[in-house]
Amino acid sequence: MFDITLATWQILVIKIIVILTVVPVGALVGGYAEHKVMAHLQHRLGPMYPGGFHGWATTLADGIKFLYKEDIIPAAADRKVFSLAPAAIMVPIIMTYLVIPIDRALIVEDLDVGIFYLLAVGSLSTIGLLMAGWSSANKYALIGALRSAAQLIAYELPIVLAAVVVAMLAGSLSLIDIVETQNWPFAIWPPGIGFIAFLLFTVGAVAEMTRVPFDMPVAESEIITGPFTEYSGMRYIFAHMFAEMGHMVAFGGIGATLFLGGYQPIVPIPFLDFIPGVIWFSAKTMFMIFLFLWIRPTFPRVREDQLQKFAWKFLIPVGLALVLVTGAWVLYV
Amino acid sequence: MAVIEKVKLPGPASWLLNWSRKYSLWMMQFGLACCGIEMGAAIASKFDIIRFGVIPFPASPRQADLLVVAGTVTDKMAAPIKRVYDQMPEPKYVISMGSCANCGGPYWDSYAVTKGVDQIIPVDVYVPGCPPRPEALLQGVIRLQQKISGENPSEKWLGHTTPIPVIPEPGLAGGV
Amino acid sequence: MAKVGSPSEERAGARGRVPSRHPEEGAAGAEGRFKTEEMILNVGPQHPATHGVFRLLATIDGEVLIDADPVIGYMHRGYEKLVEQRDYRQITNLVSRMDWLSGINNELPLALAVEKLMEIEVPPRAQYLRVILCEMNRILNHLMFFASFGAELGAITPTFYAFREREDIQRVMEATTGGRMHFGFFRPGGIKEDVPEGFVEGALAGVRQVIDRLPDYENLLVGNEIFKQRTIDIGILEEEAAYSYGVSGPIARGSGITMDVRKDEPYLVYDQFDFDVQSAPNGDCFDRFWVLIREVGESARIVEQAIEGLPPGPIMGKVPRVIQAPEGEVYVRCENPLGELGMYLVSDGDRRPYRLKIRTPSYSNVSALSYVLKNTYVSDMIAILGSFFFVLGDIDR
Amino acid sequence: MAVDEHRAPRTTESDDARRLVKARRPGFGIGLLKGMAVTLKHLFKHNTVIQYPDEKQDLSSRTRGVIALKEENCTVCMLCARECPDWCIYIDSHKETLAPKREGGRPRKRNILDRFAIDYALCMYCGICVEVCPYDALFWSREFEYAEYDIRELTHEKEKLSDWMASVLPPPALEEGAEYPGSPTRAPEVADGAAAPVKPVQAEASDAAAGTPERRGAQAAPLGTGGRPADAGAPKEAKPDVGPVPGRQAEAAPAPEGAEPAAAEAPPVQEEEQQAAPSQEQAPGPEPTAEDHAGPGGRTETASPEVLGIQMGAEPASPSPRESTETPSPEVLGIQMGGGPAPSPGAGEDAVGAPEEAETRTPQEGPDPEEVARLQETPGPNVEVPNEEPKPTALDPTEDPKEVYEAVLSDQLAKGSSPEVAEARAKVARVKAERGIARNPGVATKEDS
Repeated sequence: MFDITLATWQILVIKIIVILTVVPVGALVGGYAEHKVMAHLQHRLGPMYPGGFHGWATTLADGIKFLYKEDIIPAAADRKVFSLAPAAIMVPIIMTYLVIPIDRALIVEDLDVGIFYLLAVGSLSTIGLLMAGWSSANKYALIGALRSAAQLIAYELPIVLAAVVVAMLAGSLSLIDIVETQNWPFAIWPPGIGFIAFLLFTVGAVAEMTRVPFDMPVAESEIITGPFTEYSGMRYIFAHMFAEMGHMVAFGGIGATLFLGGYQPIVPIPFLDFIPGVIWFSAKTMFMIFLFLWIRPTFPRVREDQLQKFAWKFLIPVGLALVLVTGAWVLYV
Repeated sequence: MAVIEKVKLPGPASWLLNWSRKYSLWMMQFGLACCGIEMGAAIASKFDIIRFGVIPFPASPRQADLLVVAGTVTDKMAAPIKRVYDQMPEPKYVISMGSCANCGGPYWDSYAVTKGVDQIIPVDVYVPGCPPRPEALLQGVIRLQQKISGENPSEKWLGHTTPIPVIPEPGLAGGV
Repeated sequence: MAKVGSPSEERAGARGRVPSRHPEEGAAGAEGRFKTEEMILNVGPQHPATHGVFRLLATIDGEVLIDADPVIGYMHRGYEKLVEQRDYRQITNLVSRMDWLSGINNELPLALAVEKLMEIEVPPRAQYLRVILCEMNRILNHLMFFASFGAELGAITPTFYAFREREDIQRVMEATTGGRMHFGFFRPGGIKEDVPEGFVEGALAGVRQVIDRLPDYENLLVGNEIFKQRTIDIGILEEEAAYSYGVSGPIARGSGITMDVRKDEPYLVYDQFDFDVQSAPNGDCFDRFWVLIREVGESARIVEQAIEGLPPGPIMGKVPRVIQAPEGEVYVRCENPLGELGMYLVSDGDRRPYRLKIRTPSYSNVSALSYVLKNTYVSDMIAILGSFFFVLGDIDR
Repeated sequence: MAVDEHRAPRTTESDDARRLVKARRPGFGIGLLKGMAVTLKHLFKHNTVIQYPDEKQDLSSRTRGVIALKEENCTVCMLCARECPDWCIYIDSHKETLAPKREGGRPRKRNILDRFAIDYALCMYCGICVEVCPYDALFWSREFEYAEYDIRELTHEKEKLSDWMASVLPPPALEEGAEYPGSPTRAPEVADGAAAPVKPVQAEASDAAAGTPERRGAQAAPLGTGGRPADAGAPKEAKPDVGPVPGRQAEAAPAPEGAEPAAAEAPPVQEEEQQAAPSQEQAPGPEPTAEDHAGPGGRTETASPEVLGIQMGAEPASPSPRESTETPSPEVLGIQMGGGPAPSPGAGEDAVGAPEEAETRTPQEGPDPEEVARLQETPGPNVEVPNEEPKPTALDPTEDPKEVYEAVLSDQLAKGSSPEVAEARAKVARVKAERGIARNPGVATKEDS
């Protein structure tokens, strides 16, 4: 493609820089989208004045402001753990971006075990949440941390099962391969299986992001943003806002990649090929994000024990059955 | 953050910091009484305070920039208010909404009511009304934004702000 | 925790409570379980779920709330003392601020009490207008309940929709009385001034809009499976417990008590209207919510009937220039949106009351909280607090 | 009014019970989808947000936004300040003695308003001051935008309050079936028929007043132009416009001819209008007791000279003031609508300007001090009031504070109070002793004996 040869470390630096810009920008755009979409779903307008045109700069203002706000570490807190927790939350989320293929050639690292990597890294941020909640020396934070630990473990499984279904259908663990195998997006074909897997994934993703209706760990009206209760300033924005938004964009991308055909056209018509893959990918990611944003203002939140029951008694059996059915489909159809 | 208080900021940097604070006022809702309901109305779909970048989400004072004390401050409640204010990180602002929070209002002769929230915490903008209409709160927010845009960030950080004459913004100024 | 006439613990457990794990109560159950430690969680006074400054001292064991002790008084303003220094017109404006969601309903018992003492006959037009305004205020209050209940359960959108409808009705109220929340419109003998042109259309339109949008609300919350899970069989207040705690209003009706001062002891012209007392038998959060939402429809029916029959005529009875209630005492009760609001007025013939004892609905309702909250989940605490719709100003006065 | 179109659904009791049982049944996700449909529907709906600084609501004229002062109408009667539950109105005035108008007349006294301030930080926006003002000097304006950085700036002086007069709207027409205050007949046609009972009064008044044209001219200017003294020269220009104003203007027409420019430049203060008195004696005032609540009916007569002044001098080219929205002069409206619902019709409740008093007194004189005192036992901020400070019940200290402290302390400790409580009680007792308050009657008598 390009006739420039770079040393490995140079490529690595470039990749790091790209990722470190993409994630915050994605988070800012995601935050803005959340403001606006939620506002319109609620018959409001959302930010209008920051930045002039429809308040485009509102999350940017948030970012700058939080960067230089006073950073409070409570006296009773475990200082080291408290300070490290945001990093422990944020880094795994940034890491998920590494393997998402934005276009055929636009991928930071095409791992052979892409899906496996995603699932492994995705569950790491639980540790960060636990660290944050425990070290805050705040009862609400503690309750939140314990809730989130229990919840994230429970909802990791439906995502894993949905991903297993996809991997079985594609016959590969590489995300590029998964995208390339999807003549029709997996959410549509094979009929039934793909769609149920997609639903499993969506529910799991919402729970993983601790968003309504599965936002018991950070329930604002109940335990006051849970593990993040004591966080302020920069740490807060990394631990909560950037993490949540980054998470959402990442899950949007993963959902688009696994189930909606990634950078491929939505229907396999050659005529549509002139549209670049980046646009397809962004459109599909946006659709996923919209889905997440649409769910958020509509539902009340599920209680902690109901949430666990729902995961263990419903989603996981369905996922297991789905794996069986998929196996049958792959073998016999 | 020691840099900001020691260095004299160049104009554009001051502007940027002021701008970011102005349009990212996370609002701690301290709905105490009737004014709390009008504050809710200001947040809700007819008036939508989020249009100004005032975000009413944080439930914890640690993430808030703006404390809206809306309603009657009783002597029993004064200590929690002070505490919530102390828990907020600098730079922080306070809007006192309604007659009760301003100076006791209808309960000026009550034995249980604090005559004005400014006795316990510094107040930046006083919104009159009993309760003020939602638009009046919005106007208070606009005035606060005007005030912020005229501030010197390092002074604000140190906590001794000298009042700066406010240049009314043509687009936003709700004419008085 | 004192249990006044409460049913047995087994029955409570059978009706959706968490089985007791408290070592004192269930010593048998303590063996063979994890050894857990209790934690005291201080909910409030500034907490997003307590709509106001309400404090709950909760003893929790993991996710289970073993004990809950409501602490009130953060909004105490000394109403009963203040009114002794003010004349009746000033009190009208003050009690409007007592329960800030139902201003005009608070003014009514005062006006009725003074009228009863002074033996003033209120002209029919004023009575009809009072009914209309009271019922519109009731709708406003119930919409606020809808808003806050949704928000506490995590569904933030109902808040925004409900406030939009509130705005429409508030507009009519403002054009009529001048205030959006505090009206100061009732006077002993009638109302302050007649309604402006366009009141009838505005009131009808506002009320009908709410009726039209009710299906939306039901789709958003009532029909929602998650909402049902969060509310059905949660926080049960049995009928006998409701009686013994003196609970009134929609919360009592949600426990199957068909009690409504408007029906039982009609004041104003409520006996001329056709409306039902909504009640539901189960006494859980869902039923309380159900009753409140149904009551919006009933209030709308009353408003429509009252507008239909609105007679022409004066709006003030024959009152002297200075309102001076003659010596005597009188108790008047009215159906506030949240329950029975009673005012016991003692007059010594002055322009000011000698004593005004106010029996507010929220105060009695909230006393049942610690009973209902016992042995529930922490998350259910939020649902229960939300369904026990109380207004702090009404509790503390 | 077609009420039936849309009636709220009526349900029977069994119906309700069935619906409740149905609603409580567990669902299978349909409810979730319905909810999502509701929010999605709103995504595509037209937004109804009022984008506040850019667009503003059209508020009704009764909206309690801010209290505006029509300075010329204020006679410093202090009713508002005394009736205010918050005591947030501050009035200062001084008395001026003017030379008698005629040779041998008694010298006139009048109150000059020095300061009229409302502390909007304290005001509870109840509107009692507007309601009680007998001379229509206070009005509700719709303005609400006056948030300040400093609480002291929320106390607005009379200049600012007068500025707000510009945004005062005329009172709304009333709903069908309403009785216009002060009208002898009922029902809607009142609005049109109201002119009849008023007419003779005005004729009388104009005749009586015609003798003193200069004063009338002077009064016309400040009142009629909505309280702008700068326009005091208006009568001259206004003269040609008087003609087209229909109806009762005809009788009033000759009067302004005599208005001299010199008189028109007179200071915008209320003058005694002694000539008006005879006209009021002939006015067929309504029964005071029966129509007490309808005070403005009384005001129709008392205010008539002013009204004429307005119509002659200052309502240029507004043939029907009821339709003109920008003229904030409610007197005119009041007359046209039959004594009309001026913004403070409730003035009748305390009705200082009620017919009875009006017969014996001239309108601008201000209420009788005795009358006011009788009506208003509540002391106002600007009046000599009994001190609010808690006063000791016994003036001489009867007990030695230290002794009391020790006695109470040991007493309390002996009773079994905790040391803290005992100390607190002892301190209270000491303070009381210092102020000379007997601890309790029993103790005092015991020590005395």
